[in-house]
Amino acid sequence: MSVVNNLVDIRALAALVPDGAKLVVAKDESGVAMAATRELVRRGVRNLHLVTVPVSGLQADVLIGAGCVATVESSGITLSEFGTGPCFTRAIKAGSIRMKDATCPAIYAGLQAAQKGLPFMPLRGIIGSDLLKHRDDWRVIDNPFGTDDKIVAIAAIGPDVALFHAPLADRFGNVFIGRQRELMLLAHASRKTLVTVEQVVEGNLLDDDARSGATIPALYIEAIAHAPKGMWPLGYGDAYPIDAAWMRAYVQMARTAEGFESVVAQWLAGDGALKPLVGAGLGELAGAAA
Amino acid sequence: MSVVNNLVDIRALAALVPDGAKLVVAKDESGVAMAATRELVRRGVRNLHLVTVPVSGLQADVLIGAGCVATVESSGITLSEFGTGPCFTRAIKAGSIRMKDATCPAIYAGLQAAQKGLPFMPLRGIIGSDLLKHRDDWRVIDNPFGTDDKIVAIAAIGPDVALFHAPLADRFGNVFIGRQRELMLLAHASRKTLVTVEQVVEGNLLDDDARSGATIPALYIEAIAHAPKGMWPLGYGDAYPIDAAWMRAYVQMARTAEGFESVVAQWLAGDGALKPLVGAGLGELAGAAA
Amino acid sequence: MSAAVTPTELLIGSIARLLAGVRHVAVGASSPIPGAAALLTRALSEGSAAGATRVSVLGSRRHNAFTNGGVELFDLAAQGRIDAFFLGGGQIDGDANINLVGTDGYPQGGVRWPGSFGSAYLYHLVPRVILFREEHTRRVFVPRVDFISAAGPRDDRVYRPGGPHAMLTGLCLFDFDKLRRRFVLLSVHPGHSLEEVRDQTGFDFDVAEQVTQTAAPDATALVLMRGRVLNEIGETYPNFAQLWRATLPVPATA
Amino acid sequence: MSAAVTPTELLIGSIARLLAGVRHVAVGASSPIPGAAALLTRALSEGSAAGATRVSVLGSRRHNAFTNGGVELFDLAAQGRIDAFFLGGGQIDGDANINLVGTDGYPQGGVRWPGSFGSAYLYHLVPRVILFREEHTRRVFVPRVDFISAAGPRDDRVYRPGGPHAMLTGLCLFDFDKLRRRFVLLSVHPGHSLEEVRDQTGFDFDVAEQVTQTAAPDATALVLMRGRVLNEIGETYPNFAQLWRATLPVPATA
Repeated sequence: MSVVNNLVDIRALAALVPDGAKLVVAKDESGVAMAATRELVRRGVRNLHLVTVPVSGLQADVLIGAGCVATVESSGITLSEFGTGPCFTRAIKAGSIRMKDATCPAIYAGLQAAQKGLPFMPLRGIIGSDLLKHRDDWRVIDNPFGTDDKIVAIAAIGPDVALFHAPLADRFGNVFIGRQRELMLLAHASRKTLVTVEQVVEGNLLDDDARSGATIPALYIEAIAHAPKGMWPLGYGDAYPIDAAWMRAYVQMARTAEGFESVVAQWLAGDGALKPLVGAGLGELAGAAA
Repeated sequence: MSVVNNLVDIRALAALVPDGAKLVVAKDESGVAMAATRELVRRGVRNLHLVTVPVSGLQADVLIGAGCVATVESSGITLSEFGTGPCFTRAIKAGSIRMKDATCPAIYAGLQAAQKGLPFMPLRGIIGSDLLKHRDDWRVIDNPFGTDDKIVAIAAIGPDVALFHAPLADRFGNVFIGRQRELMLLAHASRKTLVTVEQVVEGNLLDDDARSGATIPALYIEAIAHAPKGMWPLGYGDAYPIDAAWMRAYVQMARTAEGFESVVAQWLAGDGALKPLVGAGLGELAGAAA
Repeated sequence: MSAAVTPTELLIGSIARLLAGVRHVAVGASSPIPGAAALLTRALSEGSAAGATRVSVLGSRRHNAFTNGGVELFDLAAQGRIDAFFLGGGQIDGDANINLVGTDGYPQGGVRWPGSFGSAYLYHLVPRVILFREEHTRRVFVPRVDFISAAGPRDDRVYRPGGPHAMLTGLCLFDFDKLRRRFVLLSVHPGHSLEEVRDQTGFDFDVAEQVTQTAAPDATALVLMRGRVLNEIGETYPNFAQLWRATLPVPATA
Repeated sequence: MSAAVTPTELLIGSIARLLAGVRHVAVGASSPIPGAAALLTRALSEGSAAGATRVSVLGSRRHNAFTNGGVELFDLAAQGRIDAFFLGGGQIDGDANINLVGTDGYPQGGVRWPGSFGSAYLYHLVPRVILFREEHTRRVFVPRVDFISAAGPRDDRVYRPGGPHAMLTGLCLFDFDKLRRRFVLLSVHPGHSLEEVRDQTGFDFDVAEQVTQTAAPDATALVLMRGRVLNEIGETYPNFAQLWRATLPVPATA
């Protein structure tokens, strides 16, 4: 197998997400490409259809706050112990995003249908939930092997782009995901997969008998960017903890649109602590920086 | 996590397959528990419903020849370069087994339905094939999101027991499968999973960041037997090649019921080469051994 | 060890009693008290004839053996291999419908919560769903939820091997009568009263013949809880563990 | 290198021409000649503007990047991510139906073959299915197959982005006309004739205006084939490689 030249810098990676893309991202425990998300915000990507697998937190909240998102398809947007997503909540109240409320296994089912090239997957549960009333891509059908047995058909979710963070890549374009198996689902289901990694290793991951079984082959990977600490301010397994001070400052500041603009300006400027700008909106900050 | 006492000897493992069980086994490349299969034959297990994922070779042929099998559900029984399965062919002609002819992805779909606790999975293709005429567990339904778009519903295959061979187990009951991911499907889909392994390692495979993502957790594993060279006379990856001389002798001898009896007697007696017994059936061999 | 049982410990002990005998309990995100209760159940069950209860704590590395991604919990549940799970609700009504989406109209409405997570699915499939919500007010326990994230049992002939088993709040413990589809008050926590429960509950419920005071965990449970379980849950919920530890009579080293 | 092209090499070269331009070709079990042709296609395509053809050889460790089990090939095919695949048949008829199950009645019948493998599915989904069967006799090429493992294209409004693209035998190469749903003879291999093809084929077929002699692989292809490709295919098919090597003018070291 020849060396694949799909290692790019992180801005080039973010440039591969077109405006209007159906973009699928992972939950915090699986691997969130926060450094790449910053480049998406810097670039000002617009009209994303954001699919979260199955939930999201800071990543969804900043993309929504920065006006990058038209539609959110998710089973939950929350900053967990830090609170609710302030930009998400504001956008819902303002009606500025279209919300496709889901339930976790339906997100997996929709992606698995896409992975399998199927129009739909059946799924138990759901019937009786108001979620079903608002989803024309979920339909109640008869179990063909049952008698008077209704079951939900979940239409395929076919993302244009998958974007996530993983531990290792090699120079052949392969990505090691370890126990975060759902990242393989994201890659298989999507037309194009973009990955940031903590580390680029020598050798071919597929030749490593210990790791090859938990490796996404290059076949599915459009581009990889080397992004050490690429999940900051989120934490990454045993490698680094969540930046709790940053998260607390975020939740506090992002309560207002002005405060969120200040967050974004500071975030785009570097990896440091957030400083609340009392009474200062983005205009003043930009002035001060100029 | 506490040490799980599910390491047993191979006869005890084989004793966990009840007569009449729906038994699911893997193809040669994935991992075939041949040493355990020998114990099944020795025990004289009967009336198995054998599901091969998606095909089988020597394992299915000897189980059929030894009268252990009532039903075969498979996409193909073949000894590959060594020829067709002589006992399989004979049993089909004699009508002594019920054959459920399948196509590979339908076997996977049926197991995935079982894995997911679903009554069925949809699947493309198949329509127009005579396979469909002989399967009341495959039905043509309408794609609820299409217009005049027929698709096949494949009923769940819920095996009672999965039996396969894998590289490593630990003393906590976890099994490492490397790139043979479909072994995870067998384990997830089945009520009870029995595994033979080349090697038992110290430490917990789930604590090994390289291997944990390709490890079946103890949750799914009923029993493990340590069986070095447990795939013989089949080969196992880079570890050992197929015993081609044995296979050639097998195909030759198993052409007749008497020859097959001689194969079985020699196989049960040890791991050596097969000696054609010209003109000698099992009766004579048993007499010689007494 | 003779220190008074805290409300948190009372809840953990109560949940553990509800979990007695389960083979496999899973605990969702943001659930430190159910997580501690599940780990206590495992600790109590070790060495029993039926074998130890298996615990899968989402978000934990050590107490979660899943290796097939987030879908594995849902697949196991549909197979009947998860015996118990926990759900909460921004609103819960007397028909055991739960609402995790928001109030007063959808989608823009009044309050917006994070979303339904796995509730709409797991509620149908896990036999012993324990509803757990500490805040016990008429804001939470409403006559009728504004949005049904997950539907309580009803006569709709839908496949539903699962459903509500009990409901624990900061005030009391309810059973759920599956035949009559009604909550039944079983016990009231120390320091609270039946009248308080009635005042704070917006739906009708039945009352057991003998409403007792919710029992505190026994000495064995308390020792395990404050030692091993506190350490185990601290891996996933360090802040929760720290706050709990601060209530203990002899502060352990951090 | 000036040694005569063997029949095997002619077949490999012919298949490689049918694969020109594909992004991803998969090769099933027991298919050494298609496997060698796919590897040759990759070798020829390296450095091209469109990038190298991706090859997935089932049963190979080195030339197969799949890490999701046996289902991965089928999932990729349904997504349209496999451009070419190979199928054979114990019987093949003029409507391009193929039979991998057996003759004269099902299930007991006459001859029994191993089974349908993935044919019933892949035939519908892979756009460039190449039918390959070396034995060219009326036993194989029948008026009507006794059992349809995988159905040729027909007016049934079934989702079928795939289907037969060409058929290569030991005697000749057919195109498949998708509109008229007929095989069209394109070329006859050296040493054989149109009459022989007619005699040995049990179904009607069309004949191209100019039936040519099947072209031998060019010098570049032959060098790659006898060197790199022979070594690569030897990993999966050592016996095939050994027999092929024995036909080469200067025996290489084993």
